[in-house]
Amino acid sequence: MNERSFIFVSEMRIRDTNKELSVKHHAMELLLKDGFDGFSMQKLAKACDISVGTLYIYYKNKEDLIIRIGIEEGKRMMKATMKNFSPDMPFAAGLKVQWENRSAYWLKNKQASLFFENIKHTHYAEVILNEISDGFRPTMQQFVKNSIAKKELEFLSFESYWSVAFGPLYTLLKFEQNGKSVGNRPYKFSKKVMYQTLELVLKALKP
Amino acid sequence: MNERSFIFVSEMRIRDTNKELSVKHHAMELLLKDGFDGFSMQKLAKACDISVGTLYIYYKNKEDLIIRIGIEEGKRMMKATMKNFSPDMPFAAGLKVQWENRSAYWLKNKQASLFFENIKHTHYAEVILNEISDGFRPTMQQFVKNSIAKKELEFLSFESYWSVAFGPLYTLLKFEQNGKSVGNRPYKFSKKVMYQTLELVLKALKP
Amino acid sequence: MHILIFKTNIETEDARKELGSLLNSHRSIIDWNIDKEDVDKVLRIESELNNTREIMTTINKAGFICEELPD
Amino acid sequence: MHILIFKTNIETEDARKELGSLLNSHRSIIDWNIDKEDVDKVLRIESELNNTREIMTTINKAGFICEELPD
Repeated sequence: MNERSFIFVSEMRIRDTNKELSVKHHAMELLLKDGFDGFSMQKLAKACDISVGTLYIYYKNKEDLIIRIGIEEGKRMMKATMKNFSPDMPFAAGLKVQWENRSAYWLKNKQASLFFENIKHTHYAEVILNEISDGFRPTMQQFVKNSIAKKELEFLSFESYWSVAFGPLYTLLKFEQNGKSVGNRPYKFSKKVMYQTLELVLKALKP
Repeated sequence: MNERSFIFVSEMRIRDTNKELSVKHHAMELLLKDGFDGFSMQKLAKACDISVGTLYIYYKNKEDLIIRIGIEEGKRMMKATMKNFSPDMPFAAGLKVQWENRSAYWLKNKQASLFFENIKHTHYAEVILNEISDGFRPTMQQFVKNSIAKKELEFLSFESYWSVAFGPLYTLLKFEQNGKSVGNRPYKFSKKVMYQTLELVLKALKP
Repeated sequence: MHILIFKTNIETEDARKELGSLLNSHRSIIDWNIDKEDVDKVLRIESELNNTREIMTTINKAGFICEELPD
Repeated sequence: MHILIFKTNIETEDARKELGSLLNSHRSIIDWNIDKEDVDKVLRIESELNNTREIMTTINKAGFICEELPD
């Protein structure tokens, strides 16, 4: 018989964190390898060495699986990004914490970071974003608002602000991800270069 | 008989520019859809509605095809990037020309731009880069050198410089590519925002 | 609550609708969905009862293939 | 120069080597390569002569499948 009570499932989830982590890890790996269209529950079950039936106990379908894994990991990322951060901080100090948190998360969670890079282009992004950015988006918006009011940040269009505030950081992190920067130059992320780059960004955004 | 002289092939190439463009277009489309591993000469021939035999007359194999298409398109991109540019220009004027040329190429050649984004992560990148960056890389390096000597540009590590000089531009172009910026905000590229952002970047890089 | 997982041959929208009228009126079924993208057209049922066999018979009688998918 | 395109069954490194010793010593062949990734293991030959049939026969005699790939 393939039925089981939810209580049993819950217990299994607690006891079987390894299996859950394995599903998450392999799902992200397959999604990165085969793309969102090439991914299937069958392939995932095979990669995890579990039956398709077991996979369907946890997730309704591919859509449900991608979204729930995205939400779970997204919440972890948001939490990591908010560590030691407050929207009332001076702009320079706040942006520094943001750069430190975002780079630390990226470097420790390369697979998940790539997953979020790729999901941006899909219809899953909106559902996941709506679930995870409660609190995050308003906090970041408040930070920008406060900084402009305190005359610590130029008044700019949002995309102009964001591309200067975070574009250089993610450029460096993508260099690290490829192990190469522009023109195939070997590259290794360093905090020294990150802080040097942050100085320039702070100069750019100061009124 | 499936043989044909090279003279005939050359004539065909000249007469058959449409077929060649179709091969290039479909190759990029398939590479973006299926990735470099999923791409095959068989799939490409099918997409172009020509026989595999015909494809092999022009290209030795998948590797040869990807590299030659990359080199051809890369040269076009480099040429577009160098339009009206000289390494002796004042830094602000030179970077402005670079931003204008790069954004114009990207907006007019979205498929090729995406192709170059994706090829970065593959072993094809090095071969292609070596073929196309003759002249381009030394010119850009000379521009940076001159600007530092004239005290128009801060002396920085290369990655720090590049991530600030071009990271924000490519961030905006990727927003445009997705039609969305951060947090799913609808986005349309505008020159006004580009120039506003360039102003910030120039401020950041000024000694 | 019990989760029951089946392999089916429900492919078309019509077949899905017919199945829907069966399942929606079933007393023990809380929720159900079919993964149409899956090769096995997996049917996932949330039921108040542990009634795998009964549901299978109901669906088979309506003319559809419906088998247990092993763990 | 002529470009000749064939479908073959050259899969292993050993088969490739054996074919190599045939083709490298052939008077008319300037260059050749096999696309091992391709399902048809396409053999592409640059030859000074228009000798499709002769080359095909030579390769067939060595025990390999080698057919013309149509335009």
